[in-house]
This record gives sequence, structure tokens and C-alpha cells, in this order.
Amino acid sequence: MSAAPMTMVGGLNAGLRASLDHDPRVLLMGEDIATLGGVFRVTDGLAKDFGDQRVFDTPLAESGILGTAIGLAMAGFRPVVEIQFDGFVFPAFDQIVTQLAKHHYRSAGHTPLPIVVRIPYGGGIGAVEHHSESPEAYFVHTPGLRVWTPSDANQAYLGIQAAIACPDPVIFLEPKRRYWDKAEVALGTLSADDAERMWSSRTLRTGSDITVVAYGPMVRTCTEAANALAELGVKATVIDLRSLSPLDLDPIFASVRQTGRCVVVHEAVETVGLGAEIAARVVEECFYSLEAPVQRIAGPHVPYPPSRFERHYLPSIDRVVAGVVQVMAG
Amino acid sequence: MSAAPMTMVGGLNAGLRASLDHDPRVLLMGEDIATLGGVFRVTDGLAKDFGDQRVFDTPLAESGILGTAIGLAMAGFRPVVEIQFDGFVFPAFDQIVTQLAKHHYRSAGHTPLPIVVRIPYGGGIGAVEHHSESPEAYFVHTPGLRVWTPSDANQAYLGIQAAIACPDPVIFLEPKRRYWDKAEVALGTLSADDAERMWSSRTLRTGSDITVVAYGPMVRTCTEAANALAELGVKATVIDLRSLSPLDLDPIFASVRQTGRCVVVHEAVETVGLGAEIAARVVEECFYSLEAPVQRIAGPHVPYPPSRFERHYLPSIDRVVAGVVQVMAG
Amino acid sequence: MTEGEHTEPLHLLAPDGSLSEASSALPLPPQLLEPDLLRALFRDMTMARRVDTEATALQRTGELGLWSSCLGQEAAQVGSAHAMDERDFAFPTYRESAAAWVRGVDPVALLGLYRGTTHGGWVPDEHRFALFTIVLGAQVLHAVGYAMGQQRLDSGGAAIAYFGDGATSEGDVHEAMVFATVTNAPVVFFCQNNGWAISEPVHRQTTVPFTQRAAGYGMPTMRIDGNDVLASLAATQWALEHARGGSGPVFIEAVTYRMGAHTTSDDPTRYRPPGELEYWATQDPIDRLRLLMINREVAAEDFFVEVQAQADALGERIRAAVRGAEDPEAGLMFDHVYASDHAQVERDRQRWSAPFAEGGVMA
Amino acid sequence: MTEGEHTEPLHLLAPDGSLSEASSALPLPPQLLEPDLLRALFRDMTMARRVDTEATALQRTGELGLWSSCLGQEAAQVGSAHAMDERDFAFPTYRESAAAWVRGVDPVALLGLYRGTTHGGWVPDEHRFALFTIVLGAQVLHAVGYAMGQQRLDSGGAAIAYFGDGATSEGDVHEAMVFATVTNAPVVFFCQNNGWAISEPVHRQTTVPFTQRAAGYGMPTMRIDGNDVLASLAATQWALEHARGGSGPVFIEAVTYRMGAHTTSDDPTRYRPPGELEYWATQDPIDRLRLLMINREVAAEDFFVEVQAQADALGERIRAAVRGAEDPEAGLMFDHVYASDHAQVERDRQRWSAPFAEGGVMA
Ligand SMILES: Cc1ncc(C[n+]2csc(CCOP(=O)(O)OP(=O)(O)O)c2C)c(N)n1
Ligand SMILES: Cc1ncc(C[n+]2csc(CCOP(=O)(O)OP(=O)(O)O)c2C)c(N)n1
Ligand SMILES: [Mg+2]
Ligand SMILES: [Mg+2]
Repeated sequence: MSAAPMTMVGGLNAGLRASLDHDPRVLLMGEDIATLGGVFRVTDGLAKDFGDQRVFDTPLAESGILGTAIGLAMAGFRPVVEIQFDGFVFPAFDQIVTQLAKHHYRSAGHTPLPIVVRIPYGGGIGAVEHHSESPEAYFVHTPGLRVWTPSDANQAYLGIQAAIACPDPVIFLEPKRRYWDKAEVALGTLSADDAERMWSSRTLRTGSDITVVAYGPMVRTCTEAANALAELGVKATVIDLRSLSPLDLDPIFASVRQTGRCVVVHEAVETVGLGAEIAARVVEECFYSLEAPVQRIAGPHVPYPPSRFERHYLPSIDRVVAGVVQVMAG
Repeated sequence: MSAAPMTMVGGLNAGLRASLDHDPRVLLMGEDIATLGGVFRVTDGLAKDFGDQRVFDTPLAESGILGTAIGLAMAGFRPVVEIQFDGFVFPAFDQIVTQLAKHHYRSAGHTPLPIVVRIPYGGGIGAVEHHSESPEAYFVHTPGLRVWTPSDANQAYLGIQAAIACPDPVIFLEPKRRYWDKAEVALGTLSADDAERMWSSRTLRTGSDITVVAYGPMVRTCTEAANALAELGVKATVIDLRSLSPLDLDPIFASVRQTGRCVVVHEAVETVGLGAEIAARVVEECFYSLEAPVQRIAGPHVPYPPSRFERHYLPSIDRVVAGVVQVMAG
Repeated sequence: MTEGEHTEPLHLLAPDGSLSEASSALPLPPQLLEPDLLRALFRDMTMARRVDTEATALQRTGELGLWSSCLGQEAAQVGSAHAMDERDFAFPTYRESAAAWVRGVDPVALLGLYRGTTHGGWVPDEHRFALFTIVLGAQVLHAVGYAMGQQRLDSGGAAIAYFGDGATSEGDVHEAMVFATVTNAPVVFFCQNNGWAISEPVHRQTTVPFTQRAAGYGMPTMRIDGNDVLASLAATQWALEHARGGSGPVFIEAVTYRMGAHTTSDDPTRYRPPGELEYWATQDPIDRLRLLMINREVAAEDFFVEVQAQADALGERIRAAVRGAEDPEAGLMFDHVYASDHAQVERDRQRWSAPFAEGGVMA
Repeated sequence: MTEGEHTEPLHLLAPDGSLSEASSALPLPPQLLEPDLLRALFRDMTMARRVDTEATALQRTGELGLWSSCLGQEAAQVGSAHAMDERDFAFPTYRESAAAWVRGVDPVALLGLYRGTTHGGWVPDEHRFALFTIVLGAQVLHAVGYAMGQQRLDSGGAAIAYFGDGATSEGDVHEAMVFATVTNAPVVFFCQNNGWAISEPVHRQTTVPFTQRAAGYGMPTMRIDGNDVLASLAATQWALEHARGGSGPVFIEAVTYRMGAHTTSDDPTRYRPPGELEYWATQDPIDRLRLLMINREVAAEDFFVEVQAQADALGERIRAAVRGAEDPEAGLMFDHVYASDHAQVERDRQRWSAPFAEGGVMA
């Protein structure tokens, strides 16, 4: 087990490489992933090293990508599919929701579909329309799918391997604005137990005043907000969900029972977003411990706006700090 | 203004006819809606009376239906599209989410898309797979769409006209298990004010013990549950949301401030369902009035099961009663 | 066999039971006239029709929620399914009950889907026959993906995708042809053009034969008489060999007719033009094979009596099994949502137990 | 003009500035050689190229987030857009900046999209030019729907849908061709085959010319040299007339080349084979028109100097306007989500005011 500083792109590349090495059934497919190595270079060099039968470019047809991946899985492969950007997953939505999510159930367990759908998601990089969406709620609402998202390079390295090892379909959301952030990555083989552990939430820091729940791109924002809050004398627990389906909420309930306060932070639209589910569950489980209503800090009811607006649209450190301060006053 | 007893199918047919009569820009399009009158006969006779340029059958391609409807709206028409069943809206999901929902925003208000997407939805009729889905959360989570659902024939008659009159795209969800229920329908012209009022929630009965929130097919279930509860001495307020986007929650907050208790009932999967949003909002607004956590009575985290399971899957009168009794004890 | 369109569908066996002249577009391999094969084809079509009749009757008495009949399409399905070998895999729609019969799927298992006890009913790998797919066109992509997998496994196997005339309009069918031609995948597109998509006639989906559209992707196509079991078998055999041999995909349009309603919920009298049903009744796939067999003295009365008895026995077995079937236990609803444990499912399984195990009054 | 495929794209104007023999497949209407028209085409191509150069430079200095260059595709776009009359309406992708120029869209407004101040930038109805569409293929269906609307309005107008070679694989493009042929809608499918879809060469989308695929739907097709502005104009004029006259859709494949990167974020050195760019540099659309104009003495040096000055002035204006552009006010983000009031939007507008109006540190 060696450690190396890597970007999240590097961590994902190393994780994909490890999975390709370890399991000959693993295939990578998508638009521009082979020769180009992906528009974010996550698959850089993999076509060269594993050949064009295992890492290949597809026609520009997202439903086709998902549909043929399902057929490949039926033939015994483990396809890892790249959707180039969050906004382009919708042409594949039917295959994901009516086919991928349901097939294990329909076949009474006889035909699992171990497919990973990698999607760079979220805003903050100054991109044009359809390149900054946070579609996680659509997938978490859909039984039969698992949903996972890393918050740093090491999580990405481990998580992608856990997702590929999983017998269920996994929507793997990559927070593109963290692609170039560096972290120490603990290289080495992922044991089955390690993989299993990736499906739980992770407490990043413990503080007695409030529980801050985040995932993906917002984990760093919330950690930095927690630093700022500490200077204001507010001690925050910060929890990284990692797995969005299933949700591992027990650690959150345990924390809220102590802090009595909770905020949930995400980029996606607040209305029927993941924050709603978490708020509802926290209230169901911790009602008598709560000292203030659970607050959501999330996107407004607006399509993702042109990029010059995104610093207003996205939950910033300031907005998390202000939201927490408000809950502390409640 | 005359009143007539009608089924919901009849109410919808009459409402569509009124809109076709009233506005020459209104078009009806979809699979099997013309010659056949729709698989549920909602459009029966309309092609004959309004001609095949205004009421027409399309090729079997849902993305094509939505995409061409958008083009027709750009040319000044007001297309009312039928998706044959809830489970077949997903091939059109991209056109709905990335095009229909966003175009008014993108065009800075210059090109509204007054399109109504009619979808028979929900379970309870013993149908095969993909014919019993409740996809409302996907649409309510999507800014730019309005979402509306009737609970009886009269609501359907009025609501479809309000939806067609609305300058925004409306996802119009028709609770197919209530299609054959009869009610008095108040025939006559819908004024602009009447239409506006259809976007608010509706309190069906007032009781001081608990606030029951429902919509679409669950309204009747909850009304009957309220009758049963009355016999048990529990007085329930029952509110029919009607509009799912925007949500008109003020009457719910006002009620909960009095009752101190709330349950939300829907067929759709509980995880990140509409109930989560309503629970979260009720807690945000009524925290200090709540005597028990808000409870959701909804679908389990399971794909809609084969029909022989549906009486276990769907919220029944018994389950609503039991859920309320449990909250009353909380 | 040549690429391109043919206005008259190719056939080998005419409605009067006569064989047509051999042609280069669709040759008649002599093995197709082996008595054993002809008898098997006749038996399978007859049994499939009996399943169909029985299922329709069971739906009428409320034992099934729905049935989608393949009446009239037996030749297209039985012929094509007979062309498969043990390496091939079929991807059906919801109407391939005759193909399912050939693939050894127990009709009782299949009817579970229509009774509402299961969304599946058989183990796809055991029969090399995927589950029925209701969402139009979705399975065509699965077939292409499966075929791409066979290239990688070097198995020599091919996939066959069934779909209707209506489904051809769906984007998925297009994307499937794009993927198949670009990857040269071993897949046979088998389109049963039965004239109708519920109430919509074929000209709502295309103004030209579907084979013309498919040829536009650069693959060989064949337009055959779908009520001719020999044409269906010969064309599919040729296509599967073409695909298995590494020469890429083939598109077959089997021109046939849906003699029944779209499903038991449908009322075709609302849209079917007069005379159409009567015309197609003269094209019956089973009748013409019977005539051929009698002409060629491949079978005599005792054979037909025996097959009839087998069909009756099958009908009896289906009726008894379906009528006697108990509803599945409520708890099974929570099984197999995931291949591994999922906290939300397990939580709901607990919450649903006890008080609601019996289900409730639904209102 | 005839239906079907042509391996060599049809052309009227060769790279050396000579005119080709008239042909029945693509005749050269004499009006196309009117000096005013040639000058207008030259001016528009030159101006469009200048917009392109300027935008690329502005992206390099951080004024734009992104730019998708149409360098090399000016003839395809300017020729086709010139064929439109006041009843027609165009539906572009994200690369039709030269067509936008012809339609009178101010380049400064267009660059707002790439700067990140708007998702639109112009009023579609004013220019009869829809907003740019990034989701591949989506706008092709809008064009068909718009054309179906013209049938109902009896306006005599047609729609023209622009899309790339890569986009043809998307299901939406197929569904658009199905709807168009079945409804006989007045729409022209204008596919700019520029050789690449980001890093994927055309053979990842098809094994045959796109015109063959389109002909499969039963519509007339033309495969033209997309770097020949006269071919583009002549073909599109013919196609629009065909469509407006009630004869249904037409498909044009303009074979051209993307001389620049896919966008400013792309690095084509990773995938472009050696020699390709050099070959296409010899096919430049502006150069060949200049040669024709000189040969035919339609313009002399002073004309070219004048156009150059106009282009420079345009460049200057764009640079100044884009550099000086202020960021839009935060509150505008909440406008126009709906055409009528929506409680959730209004609630958020309130919640976002005051403390966060200035935006925050994003981490
Ligand atoms: C995506 C989708 N849209 C609509 C339907 C509803 N539907 C079921 S069958 C059918 C007609 C299909 O016609 P065709 O493909 O010709 O097959 P056939 O039923 O004639 O065998 C329709 C519209 C569906 N199942 N899936
Ligand atoms: C549905 C969808 N999938 C993927 C993308 C990402 N993407 C943007 S442009 C592009 C290549 C398009 O190629 P082509 O259609 O040939 O047009 P060109 O860029 O060459 O003009 C891709 C894959 C997208 N915009 N939309
Ligand atoms: Mg059919
Ligand atoms: Mg291209």
C-alpha cells in the first residue's frame, strides 16, 4: 500500500486501471474516452494499454451506450460507461430507469447488471449550458440504482473500484470542479471489506453544536465553512454521505441526537432534492432531540444559470456559514 | 353553467373539447389518440369533430412527440400531448428536462412553450409492468415545469382547461384508477380567475387533530380514511394539493399550526419523493407547532411490483388510518 | 441473398401449400423440407396457437390481467426461432409467445407476467431467451450489446432482436442499427411488420418498406412473407450465419398480420378496415404448412390428430396451473431489488411487515 | 436533382476557383453568379471568419469561457443560410455562428452565450433563427415540429435544421426523419459532416454516406462539397423550394472540415492524423470564391480591401463590447423561469436577496 498525491482525475484513472487489471470482464465505453482519453482525461492512456476491445469509443448516442452496456452485462461483462457531462444523461434516462434499474428485480435475481455509469456533475467551472447539472435526485428516487459520489482523489480512487466491484448498477457522480484538487491516494488492492465500507457515510470532523451533511463537491465547501465557523466559536460535525443510495443515515441521526441541529448542503435544486429526504428522515428519527428545524442549503428553483451567475447560485462557504449561524440562532 | 355527472375520462374529454373549441391554436397529438380516441378513450370523438390537423396520431416515438410539440409551440400552437402510460414518458425525458423546461428561461421570456403533457399515472388497475408508475417527483424537481393532477372528474374538467390556458409547460398527471369514478362536473367557461385558482391547494374537510396531505389518486383514499378515522374519534383535515409545482403550502402550514400533526400520502416511492419536500417544508415553517414528526405514507423502495402485489404496495385506506393513528400516539 | 428492397415479400411456401421456384434472393435449402423439421414446425406453430387461445380464454375469465396474442404471427416467430443454434440469444418484445415456446419457456411461467405474479418468469440464460420487454425498442439495444459481447468472447454466437413495425420509430431502434453497423456486431434485426401498432397503420411510421430504411445503414436486408414459416426459417438461418461468420448485422422484415386485438384490452373494430381480416385469414401460416405436408405426404391424418391431442393436453395443463396459482406472498415484493443488501429496501421490508402483510382496502 | 447517394460530393466551384460543368444532379442557376450575390457571399464568409478569430482570441484572454469555431465551415453555413427566405426558420447547433451572422444576429449578443451572461442572446422570431442548442439532435425535432406548424398555417415557409455528423447517431435525429417523412413536413435536414465529432472520426457513426441513410427514409438527398458556397446555396435553395412546395423533406450532407479544435477546450493534436489539416487548407471556401470573383472580374483589389476593413472594424467592435461587458445582476437569475408567477421561484428570489446578493467564496 503506497500513498501518492494525485488529482481526482488521476485517482479515477488509477482506480479504473486497477479494475481493468484485476478483472478481465471490465470494459470502458463512451464518447471520446479512447483516443482522446475523455474530455477530462479520466481514461487517458487506458485504451492504449488495454486495447480497443476493452476501452472503446461509441457512437454519439447515450441511450445506445446504456442499452448496449446492458447487453454487454447480459453477456457477462462489467461495463463502465462514461456520460460526457451531466446534462447529457437524459437521452439515456429511459434505459437507466426502465431497464437498468429494474432488470435484477424482473429477473428475480438471475441477471444482475453490474454496470457503472460515470457522470461528471455539478457546477463551478464556468461552463456553458447543460454542463453544470446535479441530477442525483432523479437517480436516488429510482429503486434499483445505487448512487455514489466521491469528495476527493482518494475517495474517487477507492470508490470507483468499489462501484465496479458491486453487483448492482451504480450511478457514479464525479464532482467535476474537484477534478483537479489533489489529495494523498492510498494505492493498493481494495479488499471486499474495504469495498463494502465505501457504502457508508464518513464523519470528517466532530463538533458538538451542529451536524452538517454534504456530499461530492460540497464536502470541501462545508469543511472550509466549518473552519470559518470554528473561528466564530461554532463547532460543527461534518459528514460526507458518499453513498446517496442507499443512504447511510445512522451516523447522522447519532450526531443530531447530540448536536440538536442539522443543515444539509447540496448544489442541486432544493425542491424535492436529496436534502428534503435527509431533512424528513432526521425529523422522523430525531424529532425529540431537535432544537431547530433542519435547514437545507441548496440550489434555488431555477435552471442552472449562465456561468456568470454561478457564484450566486451555488452554495458558497459564506452561504453555508450564514445558514449555520441562522440555525444556531433558531 | 350546468352540472352533469361524469367519469373523469368524460370530464377530461369535455375539458379538451372546450379548449379545442375556444382556442384554434390548441392541438392534440400522441399515439392512438385520433382514430382510437386514446387507449382510455379520453380523446374519443375529438379527431372526428376537429379534424386530423388538430387531433392527430404520431409515430411511436415519445422524444419525437415532445420535440415536435416544442417546434409546433414555437410556431404559435398550443400542443396537448398524450403519453400513453406513465412508464413511457422516459424516452421523452431529455426533451422535457433539457428543452421544454428551459426554453422560456433561455429565451429570456421571448419564447414561451405552452405545452401540456398528459400522462395517465399510478397503479391500482392490475396492469402489467411500466403501466403503474408515479413519476411526479422527477418533474417537480425540474425548474421550468409546472405539474398538476386532478382527484376527480370535476377537477379534471377544470384543471385540463387551466393547464392548456397556462403559458408554461404543464405536466398533467391523470390518476388512471380514478378514470371511471363519477362526479358532478360544473360545465361552462373557465374564466382567467378560475384558471388561476386551480393552481392552489384545496381543503376538502377540516378537522382539528391532524392534517392529511394528498393529491391525485390518494385524495379519495385519504377522504375515505378520514371517514374511518372519524369513527375512531380522530378529526382529520384533508388537503388536496392539485398543483404539485408550484406547491401551494400556506394552507397546509396554517392547518398544521392548528393540528400540530401531519401526514403526507402518495403512491410514488418515498425516497426523495414529494412527501419528503412537504415534510421538510412543514418542519421548516411549523417546527414550534409540531407535536409529532411529520410522517410519510408512500411507496417502498421497490420498483412498482407485479400487479398481484399492488394491494400491499399502494397506500391503502388501512395504511393511512394506521399511519395517522401512529402519529396521533406520537 | 442480396441487399436492398423488394416490394413483394419473398416467399417459399404459398398459401395454397405449393413451393415457389427457388430464387437467388431467398434460396430454399433442401434440409428445410426434411419431414422431421416440417413436423416440428407444424407442431410448434400449433402448440403456440393453443397457448394463445388458452391465454385469451383465461384473460376473459379474469385469470389474467392482460394477454397480447400472437395469432397469425406463428410462422414469423417459429421459423426465426428455429434458426437459432445453441450459441445464439433472442431478445423478444411482449408478443413473442410462439418464439418463447420454441425456446422452451413453459407457457405457465410466461403467463405469470400477464397474471401479475412476476415481471419475468423464466431464467433468460437457460433458454437463451431474454425476458419480455414492454418499453418499445429497448431490447433491440440489449441485443446489439449482447452481440458486441460475443465478438469479445469470440463465441461465434449471434443475437436476434424482435420488434414490431411501430417500434421502428423509436430512437432506440435507430441507435441499435448505428451501433450494430459501426461495430459490425453479429445481430439479426427481426421486424415483425404485422400491419398495426395498436390502432396506427404502418404508414404512420414509414412511407417506404422498413428494409429500405435499414439498407440505409449499410446492412443486408430481406423482406419476407412472414406467414411463410419456411421463408422465416431460411431467411433467419442465412442472416444468423452471416452474422456469426463476422459479416455483420442483417435486417429482416417479416410481413405478417396481427389477427387478434392488440391486447385483450383493445377493440380493433374501432380502426380495422373491412375485409382486411378476411384477406389475411386466407394467408394462415399453419394452414399452408398443413397443405404442404399433405401434398408431400410428410404427414397424414394421424399426425394431425396427435398434434391436436398434444395441444389439447397443453391447454388443459395451462388452464389448471394458472387457475390454481396462488398469489405470491407479500414479502417477496422486497426481494431482488438489488443484488446486494440495500438499507432502504431492508428498512421498508421491516416497515411493511406485520400490520400490512395482508394488504389493505385500496379505495 | 435526383435522389440517392454520390460518392464524390457534388460541387459547382472548385478549389482553384473554376466552375464545374453544369449537372442535372446539382444545376447552377445563373442568378447564383450575379456579382452582388457573390460579393455578399464573400463578405459574409469573411465577416463570419473574423467573428470566429476574434472569439477565439477573446477566449484565450479569458473574456469567454469557451468558443466553438466554425473555421472552414463558412461556405456550408453562409450558402445554406442565404437560401432562406423570410418565411423560413433555422434551427442551429452551437457551431452555426456564420449562419447566425447571415441571419443578422449580432455577434456580441451571440458571444454572451460563451461568456456566460446568457443561455440565449437574441430573439429567435426576429431573426427566424432559433437559439443555439447544445444537446445533440434536440433541435432537429424542433425544426420538424415547426415545419408541421407551417403546414397547418399554410404559410409556405420551411424549416432548416443544422446538425453535425456526430449528432446523426442520436435517436432524436432518427425520430425527426420519421416524423418529417410521415407528415411530409417542409423541412430541410442540413448535416455538416466536418469529419469529426470531437475526437471521433465519421466512421464511428456510420459505415456509409449519411445520404444513404437518409434516403432510406424515402426522401431526396444531396451530398455536396460543403466548402463550396455555391453548391451549398444551390442545394439548399432547391431543397427549400421542394419543401415549401409541399413535396416534403430533403436531406443535404455538406462534406466539410472543422479546421479548428472542437472547442477552445479541445486539443486536436491528440487525434488528428498528419496531413489532414494540410489537405483541407487547400480546400478553403473563402479562397476559392475569391479566385472565382477575380477570374470573373466581379471584384478587384479595392473590394477585398474594403471587406477586410469592415472585418477589422467588426473585430474591434466585438472586442470592445465583450471586454467592456458587465456581469449581469444576480437577481436576473430568477427571471423568466416561468412565463407566469411561480411560488417557489418567488420564495427563492426573496431568500437569495440581501446577504448573498454579492455571491460568496465558492471554495
Ligand atoms: C416506449 C413505449 N411507448 C408506448 C408503448 C405503448 N404500446 C405498447 S404496444 C404499442 C404498439 C406497438 O406496435 P408494434 O411495435 O407494431 O408491435 P405490435 O404490438 O404490433 O406487435 C404501444 C404504442 C410502449 N409499450 N412503449
Ligand atoms: C446529447 C449530447 N451528448 C454529448 C454531447 C457532448 N458533445 C458536444 S459536441 C460533441 C460532438 C458533436 O459532433 P458533431 O455532431 O459532428 O458536431 P461538430 O461538433 O463536429 O460540429 C459532443 C459529443 C452533447 N452536447 N450532447
Ligand atoms: Mg405492429
Ligand atoms: Mg462533426
